[in-house]
Order: sequence, then C-alpha cells, then structure tokens
Amino acid sequence: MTRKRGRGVAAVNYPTGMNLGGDPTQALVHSTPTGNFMVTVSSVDLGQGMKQILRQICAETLGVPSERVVVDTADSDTGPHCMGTFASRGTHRAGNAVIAAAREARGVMLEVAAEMLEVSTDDLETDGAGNIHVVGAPAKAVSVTDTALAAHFQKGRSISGRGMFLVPRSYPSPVDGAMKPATCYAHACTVAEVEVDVETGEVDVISLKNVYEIGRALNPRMVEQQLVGGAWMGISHAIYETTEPYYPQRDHRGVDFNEYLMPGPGNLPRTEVVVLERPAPDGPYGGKGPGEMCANAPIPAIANAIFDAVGVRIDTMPFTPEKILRALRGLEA
Amino acid sequence: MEIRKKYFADERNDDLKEIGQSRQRSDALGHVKGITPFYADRAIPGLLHIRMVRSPHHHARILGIDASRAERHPGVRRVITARDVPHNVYTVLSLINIGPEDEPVLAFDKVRWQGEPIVCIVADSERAAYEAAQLVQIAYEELPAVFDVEEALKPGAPLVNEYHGQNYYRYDSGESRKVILGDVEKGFAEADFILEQRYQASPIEQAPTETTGCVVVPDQNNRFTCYTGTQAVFFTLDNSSVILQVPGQQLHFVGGTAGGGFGGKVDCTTEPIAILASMLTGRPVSYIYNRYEEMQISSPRAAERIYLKDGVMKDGRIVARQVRCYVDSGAYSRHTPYGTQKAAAHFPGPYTIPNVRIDCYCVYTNRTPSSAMRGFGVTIGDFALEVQMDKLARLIGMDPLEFRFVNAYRDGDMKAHHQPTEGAALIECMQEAAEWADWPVDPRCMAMSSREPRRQP
Amino acid sequence: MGLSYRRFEKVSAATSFLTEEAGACVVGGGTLLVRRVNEGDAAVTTYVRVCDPEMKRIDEADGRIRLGALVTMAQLLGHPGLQWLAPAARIVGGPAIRSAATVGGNLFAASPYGDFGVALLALGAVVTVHGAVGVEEWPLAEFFARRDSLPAGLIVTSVAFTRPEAGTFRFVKASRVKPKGAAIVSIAAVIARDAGRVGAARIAFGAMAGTPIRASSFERALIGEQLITATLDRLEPHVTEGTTPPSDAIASAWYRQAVLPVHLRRLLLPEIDG
Amino acid sequence: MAKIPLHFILNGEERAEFVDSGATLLRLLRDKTGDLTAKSGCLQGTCGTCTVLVDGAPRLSCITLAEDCDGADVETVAGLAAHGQLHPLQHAVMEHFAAQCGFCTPGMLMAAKALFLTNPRPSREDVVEALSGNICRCTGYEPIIQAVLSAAQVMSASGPGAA
Repeated sequence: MTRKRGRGVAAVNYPTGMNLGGDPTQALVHSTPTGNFMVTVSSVDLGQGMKQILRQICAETLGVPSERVVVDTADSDTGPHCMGTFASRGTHRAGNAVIAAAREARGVMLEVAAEMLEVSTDDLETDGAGNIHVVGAPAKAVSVTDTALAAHFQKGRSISGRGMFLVPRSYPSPVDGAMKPATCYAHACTVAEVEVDVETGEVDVISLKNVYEIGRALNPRMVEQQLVGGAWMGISHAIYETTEPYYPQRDHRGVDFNEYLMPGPGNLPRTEVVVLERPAPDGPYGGKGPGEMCANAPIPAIANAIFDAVGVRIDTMPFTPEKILRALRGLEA
Repeated sequence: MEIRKKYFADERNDDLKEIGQSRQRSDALGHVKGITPFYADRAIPGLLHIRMVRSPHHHARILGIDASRAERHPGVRRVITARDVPHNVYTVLSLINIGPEDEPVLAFDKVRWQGEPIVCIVADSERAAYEAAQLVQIAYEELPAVFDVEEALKPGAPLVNEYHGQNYYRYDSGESRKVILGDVEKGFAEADFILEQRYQASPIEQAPTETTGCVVVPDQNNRFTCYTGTQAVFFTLDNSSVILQVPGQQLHFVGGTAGGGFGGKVDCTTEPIAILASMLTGRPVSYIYNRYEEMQISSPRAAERIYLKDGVMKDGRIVARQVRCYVDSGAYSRHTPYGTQKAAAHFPGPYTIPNVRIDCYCVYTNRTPSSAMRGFGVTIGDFALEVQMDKLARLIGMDPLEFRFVNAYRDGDMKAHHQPTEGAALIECMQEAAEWADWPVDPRCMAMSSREPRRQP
Repeated sequence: MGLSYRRFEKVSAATSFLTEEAGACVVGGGTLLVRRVNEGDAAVTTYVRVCDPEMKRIDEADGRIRLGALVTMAQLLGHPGLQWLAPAARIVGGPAIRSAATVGGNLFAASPYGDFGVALLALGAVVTVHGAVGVEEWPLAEFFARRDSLPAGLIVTSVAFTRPEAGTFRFVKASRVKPKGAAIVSIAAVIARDAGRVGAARIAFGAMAGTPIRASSFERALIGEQLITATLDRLEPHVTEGTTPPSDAIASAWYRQAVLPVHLRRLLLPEIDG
Repeated sequence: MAKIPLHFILNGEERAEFVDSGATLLRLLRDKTGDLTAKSGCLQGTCGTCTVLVDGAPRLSCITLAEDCDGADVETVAGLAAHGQLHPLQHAVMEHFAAQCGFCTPGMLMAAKALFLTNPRPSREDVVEALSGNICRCTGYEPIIQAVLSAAQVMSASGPGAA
C-alpha cells in the first residue's frame, strides 16, 4: 500500500475585533417618506456579505422586513466613520452601530405611530411584516409606510437614528502584558482525515469535519459560505500556499495562479460543518466574527493527521510533498 | 451545515424574525449579472495609467535616478519621484499613534526590499507606462541583505530600517511584546515532562481575484474621488490625507465592494500615489496592481518562527508554556507591529495554563513588507500550538482530544493576558466533534461544561 | 515603440516581415506572447498573425499524422482519429486555454510548461519550419536544442509523426493542483512489445530539464526487458540520468528527481500500483 | 497607435468599434463597448475571470487579440439573461449561495455556459474540468460545482435548446 490514511484533530479560538488600537464604527439609519430604510456606513463588503448582514440586523431592530432596508456602504461623503473590515470586526462593530442607529429610528417611528393610534409607545409592537400595532390587538394597527408618510408630511419628525459602537483602546501593560485585546471569542474544532502517498509525499485531504461556535448564525447560509470557503483556505494554507517556497531564500516565487498553488476544484475533500451558538453578550444579536477563524483549525488538524498516517512531523508550513517525502526518507534512514 | 441547538439553548432567544434567517444576499443578483460595481468597473474617458519602477535589489543604496528618457517618452504625462510626495515617509498605524514613520511612498536614499517602488510613471496607456518604466536608469550600490528573522536579530546583522535603528520594533515592553502569568520557570521545575519545539511558516499571499488598486477622478471644487477596493475606507483616506498633506475634505473615497480582500487590502499603497498623479496631471488616473504585483509586491501574511516550550504533568495538565514568536515584518512596519501584539494576546491558545511567558518579536528583514491576512497574528500560532498539543498528548500517552479537554479554558479561568475567560465554548465544540467524528473520549470529557468552574488540582 | 498587429495570409510574407522587424513575434493562442506583452515586455512591438489555412489543419495519410502549428488543443480533443492523444491535449490548461493554445505555441513554452511537446517528443515528431533559407524539417529534439537561439523570421508551421500502434502511447502529468496544474513532471511513452519484451521504446520527460527531453539511457536499458516491477527497480538509476530539472515554485529539482521513477513506474505498470 | 475598425457581434447585437492595434478583446469589451462584466484578474490567462465565449468557445479575453475577433460572435454575462429572465445558471448560483465577492462569478458562468453548449448533462467530473481554469478564492469551489450541476438538471428537464 502506497497510500496511508490518518486523522487528526485541532481546537482553536479566535478574537472578535481588536481593542489594541481603539475600535469605533458608526452608522446612520433613516427612513424614506414611504417607510423604507437606508443604512449608511463606511464599512466594506469584501464578499463576506456585510451589506446583507447589516440589512438583516437593521430590519430586526426596526421590526420591518429586510427587503425594506437598503445598505449604502463606503462612500466617505455620506457614510460615517468605520475603522474598516478586518480583525473579524465588521459584523460585530458595524452590526452594533446599526442596532444603535436603528433603535433610535425605531423610537421615533413608534412615537409617531403612538400619536396616530392615540396610545402610548409602550403599548406598541412591530409585526416584522411592515405594521405597527397595539400589543395584543393586531387590528389596532398602522403601517410603517403610513407612519413614515405622517412623520414626514404631517408631524415634522425625522425617523432616523445615529449609531456608534466604540470599544475603548486597551493598552497592554509593559510589565506583564495585561490587556483586554478582544470583546468575545469564537471557537472551532476540526477533525481532518488525510491520505498520504508514501512514495511521492502527496497529501489528499479526504474529509474535514468542522465544528464552529460563532455566537449566533445571523444568516446561516452566509455563515456556511464563510465556513466552507474558510476551511478550503485552511487546506490551501496547510499543504499548498506560500509566496516563498524556499523560505527564507527568496528564490522561485510564484507570480501567477499556476505557480501560486491552491487546491483546485479537483482537490476538494468532503467538507462538513456543524455550528454551535453561544451568543456573545456584546454581539449584535449574539453574533461574533466567524470569517477569519474558520481557516485556522484545519491546518494543524491536517498536520496531526499526516503524523497519524505516516509518522512524520512537518513543523513548517506548508506541508509540501517534498517535506513529507524527505521526512519519510529520514525515518527509513 | 447544521446548527446544533442543544448547546447553550438557554442563552439564545429564537423569537427573532430576520436574525437566523437565510435570506438571499442583497448583492447576489448583481454578482450573477456581472454588474456589481468593483472599483475598476467605471468607464472613465481620458484615464491615465500608472506603472512603477521597482527595485531589482533586496537592499541597496540609491546613487542616482535618471528619468529624463522616460519623461520624454511618447504618451508619458508625468514622472513622479520621492521629492514630489509631500509627506513621503509614513506609516499606516501612525493614525493610532504607533510609530515611527518608517516607509517611503517612493524610495529615495535606499531600497530595502526587492520590488520597492522608486519611480512612478503616469502615461496615456499601460503600454506607454511600461515602455517608459524600462527607460528609467537607477544607479545602485548593493548592500548586504538579511532574510532570516533570527539572523536579523544577531549583532552585526545588516540594518534593514534606519527609522527603527535596530531590526525589531521596540514596544514599551522592550524588544518584544511580553505577556507573563505566574512563573514559567517554576512551572517547568514542577513538570513531569518538558517539550520544546520549533515551528515555522513562510509568507502567504491573500490572492484575491481582484487585484489591489484604485481609480482617481478629479472632481469639481478641487476634490478628488477615489474609487478603491480598500478594506478600510477612512483609514486609507486619512493616511492619504497625511501623505499628500491635503485636508481630508478634499478627498472623496468610494468603495465598499471588494473582489476579495482577506486582509490584503488594508494597506494604503495605491491610493496616495494615484491621487497625487491625478493632482499633478489634472486627469483621471488608475493604479491597478498587475497579478505579479498582487502576488509579490502587495503585503503577504507574515512568515513566523515560533518556539514553544511546555511543561506537562502525567495527568495531562500543562503547567507551564513559554512562547518565543518571531514575526517577519519585512522591510517596513505596515500593520505587523499590531499583528505581533495580537499574536501575543492570542498565545497560549484556548487553554488554562498557570505559568506562561510569551515574547513576540516584530522583526525587520529585507523582504516584502508583511501585513494583515485572514487570521492575522493567530493562524500560524494556532498551527504551532495545536501540533504541539498533539505531540504533548502522545508524549504522556493520552488521547490528543482528551488532552485538550483537560486543559480547555472555561468561564472564569484567568487567561495569560490577565483577563478572566468569558463565553468559552471550546469544550462543547470538542464534544460535538468527538461525537460526530466517532472519536472516542473518556465520559468525563463528555460531561464537562465551559460554564462549570474548573476544579483546582 | 507602441504595439501593432499584422496579418499575413502567406507564411513566406510573414517570414520576410519577421526578418525585418526586430520586435515582431508570431502569435499563436496568445497564452505566452500576449501574456508577455500584458506584463510589460516592451520588446514585442508587433503581433504577427499567420492565416495560412494549412496551419490549422489536421491531416493523416499512410499512417503519418500532420498537425498544423495553429491547431488548438480543443481541436485535437474534438478529432475522432486522435482520441488516443487526448490525455496529452486535455492537460493543457482549462477549456478556455485549450480553445486558444496551439500545437506550435506549446513547443515554445518554457519548463515546467509545454506538456504537449513532451508527447510529441515521445512520438518521434519532426517539426516543419519556414525560415529565410526555405522550408526545413527538424527532429523535435533538435528544435528544442535550438529553441532559445532560433534565427529571426523562423516560423513553425507543422509537426508530423507516425501514428503509433494502438495502445502503445501513454501519457501522465503529475501536478499539485487538480484537475489542472503546472507539471511536477510529465511523462510520455511509446512502447512497442516484442514477444512479451520491450521491442522499442521512446520515452520523454517534461519539467525535467529546460525543455522536454528523451529518457535515452533508460530507453536503451529497457530494450529486450520484460515490463515488470523488478525490471524497473533494477533500471531505476537510468531514469534520472541526464535530467537537469528546474527548481521552481511548483517543486524543487530534488523532488522532481525523487518522484520521477515513481510516476514512470505508475505509468508503465498501472496495474501494479497500489 | 493605429486605430483599427472592427465589426463583431456582442450578445446578439452588431457592433463596430475602433481599437488600438494589438489591443486585447478584454480591453475592447471594457473600454469600448461599455460591457464591464468580464473582469481583469490577472492579464496572464491564469485566473479565468475574463472568460467569454467567442464563436461558442470559451476564451480568456485578456490574452485574446481584438483583431482576431473581427467578425466574431462574442458572448458575455451581459447576454446571459434573455428577455429579462435570468439564465438557469444565474438562478442556480444564487440558490446555492455560490458567489461571495462576485469577482470570479462572470467568468465561472461563462465557463459553465461553454460546458453546456457541448455537454448538456455533465457529470461532476465534467463540471470540475469545465471550471478548472477559473480561480475562486472565496467559496472553496464546492457551491459553484453544485450550482452548475443543478442548473444542468433544470435545463435538461426543460428540454433541449434551453442553453
């Protein structure tokens, strides 16, 4: 048998946001005259789905359907300040800012509706479908559209809100490093199964079973996108990628997608994902940032699986066929 | 994907209407129709193009620059060198008071890495810019270079970056960011076994399919609109404002839609020079990295070398962990002093260890400056930590997963950086993984909870 | 300087133009040349497109197959008589590359690319070149030897080879990325058997030198042998003889030499591989 | 640089444009026709984001010369949705959440369309082969493969000629 199987496990955590520089983000929410809502931020969508997530967060907070929310991102003339999309902070920081802005807007909206229905705002709730009604009396209702029209044309009110979320900067102690670097942590455990070709040193990842704890899956299909794509990147980091294959020598660096190696569509393992939710008390509806962490656990899980399969430790990333083959020959010698 | 709701059920409310729903992405329709507006997706008449003359050397003194032939080349509108940049030496983190300024927008006295930009050609076409770039003559005196993080820290190593004065970033804690809990030497003395290992990773490129870049259009009222793929709009705007010495209100950044980033688009390498080119020519200018530049010029994830030393008891408890982590910043700081500090905060991983000593070094070498990437400061550390955990388990003859259960952090446990653990869920992830992957562990592990305080031994 | 495009119906006219114009280069599928220009190679000033229909034809007569230099990989894959060559044509990039990449262009691809040329070398192909002095036929090995110092104006117009006996052509490319990736090594072999033993063998390696090369020492040693594991084990020292593989971003020279015998054995004895 | 007149069909419409001699099809599309759907990811022929169909065959427009496309029939994602109706491939990519940043999506769609033109009932292996020249850095490919397979099913159920 030239191909040997093994499996390995790894468990990790990951910080959401970084407080080591001060970590603010702002958001604005306002209603159009017909009761649609604009979220204005300067946060960036890299493909992770920031625009959609902020839309759902805003809709949930306002109590309207998400189709009625439009997110306008990253125009510095209109969007208030955001540090940027990095450090798993986007959903958490911008999400919290949007909640704050949407709450303020919702407050005005309910005040106008309360005047229209001649009740107290405390007696009102939203049905999430575009209506505001008296608690326990769904028939005593006014639509969000009528409320917005009234606010704008009759009551002279602006249904809008300003949101700010700031995690103050934490300065590490120069003596012992005491600090508060993050506000919450996501978690993961991966079990990887690999097959190693002992004659060539090539590794095929057969399966990845990933368990991720991400606070709250705000949009499960989008979480899945991140986690599956991230697991692929983990495999890629583990056994393919580097800009300097002969590090620390700087020779033979890859300059294109032929030379910069990543798993192709024919290199895919069975990747499965299970999500646990332990909501973050300070997260937007409990959410943490899952997008960065998901690449991390597969890497050591694969390294440990290679050891399980063929008894060699590769302590230098990436675990190329050459490193494995040299190690195997070292074992024989 | 499945959501297993049996864990922490009492901490979650399920009466939400939008949260937890798999709504279609608002950008999906634009994606499949090919009309999502990325920064380059605007038809702009009269657009000029930038190509950069870059250093062929890893480390060299610049003796002279002759761009006269390039300036006369047909189609060239402007040649920009360091003296045209109002505030040429900068560092991105100066915005959060992390200095010193240590990187030139365009190199002038020295080049410190192969590929460092020196002369910027602004031309009517990419072709003309490439042609002119090849006409620029630069005289160099090559200097010895250093590529290894530990070599760079040895006495007598070539000095990479004079703005630091030594080949490491000096924190207020000294040559490394230190995290200390308990007494690591005491821990090693008590331990039944000690294991010291070395781990390493080489640089990794974010490799988004859309390359880094921007398109700048002169606007009315002496403003400049910059369409950009940056991950950090205001960070880039504010840095551009510093470099160009113009008030921020003169700059209008439009972005928010990037063709992948993965941390690769947090630097501020294209916007300031493109805005400057637009200011100097009065024309719209694009500066878009070609694929070679994306792969080898844009900042990669830093290489790291990590030494882990652990003291472990026969019963599985880790009683001491010492970490020495050398992060290869390349020739300049960019975000790496911050990532190195993030690494220091992350060690010793999600485990409760009473005696910890961490030293994370941000080291300068003559390679492409490194910066953020997905998992910044953590990914390689996790690789080292979790391989080490596997080795330790085997060293004491314990199942690797059980070994992690024994040490997994729980709510209330003191972390190395002196914060009590909150919201832990490592144990539950491992329980689910054990059950799902049919990885047998001792029933006492399956009975553990992140919410139950650890019994002190 | 600048850039331009010239179209020529006749090869001879293109040859004259190429001789006169220093920056003129023949373009095939564009996978090499247009990329070079896109990446800033200002030395190329004119794309020369030769439109001779002969250069796009696949012909077979008397067991002799002739492929025009502008025949694409996609064209080869769609040709009913050449399905045995498909393993070598299919590994040249994804479908969009294959509908552009040409037989002639592949001969100019630097290591570790140019896998189709490896197949042609094992097939004993000859190359027809049009140059200032007229039309010549060069054995492919000679073409590769001269590739980096070809006289100006030379145009590869076709390659030709004898159809191998059915079932005797074998090809494999080992790559990291699947299903498509640059070669760690590629191997083509045409092995004829004579009473259970190897009667004739032509074996070529890609990515084991600057150009595709023949495994001459191993071929000689193989003649008269039984194709069994013991033979290959015994002859293994011959496999890497004469190879000077590159170290590049895909693999090191050491690794290429280390796994070449493994991939060769798996190609020649597929039924044995565990 | 000389300006060269070209006639070609773009998504069923006749077009005539002047291009700089030696320009690529990608530049013709993006700079002259206003069709920005083909993306410029590498200009090397290594990423596939600029994939379009030329006379029914998938081509990388970044290494295809515009002057070679005089008289050609060029198709891009802009022509995929017919009469305002999304193509089954576009539906499938949405349903399978197979796009994240969206930069590779146009090229992936055209690579898949090219597959369907010659192979309306592809196997998984066929789909993997068809997408093998297209890089995606976000999804890990699996959702894209699933989307293409499901679009093929939808299309074969709705009868021949659906492509």
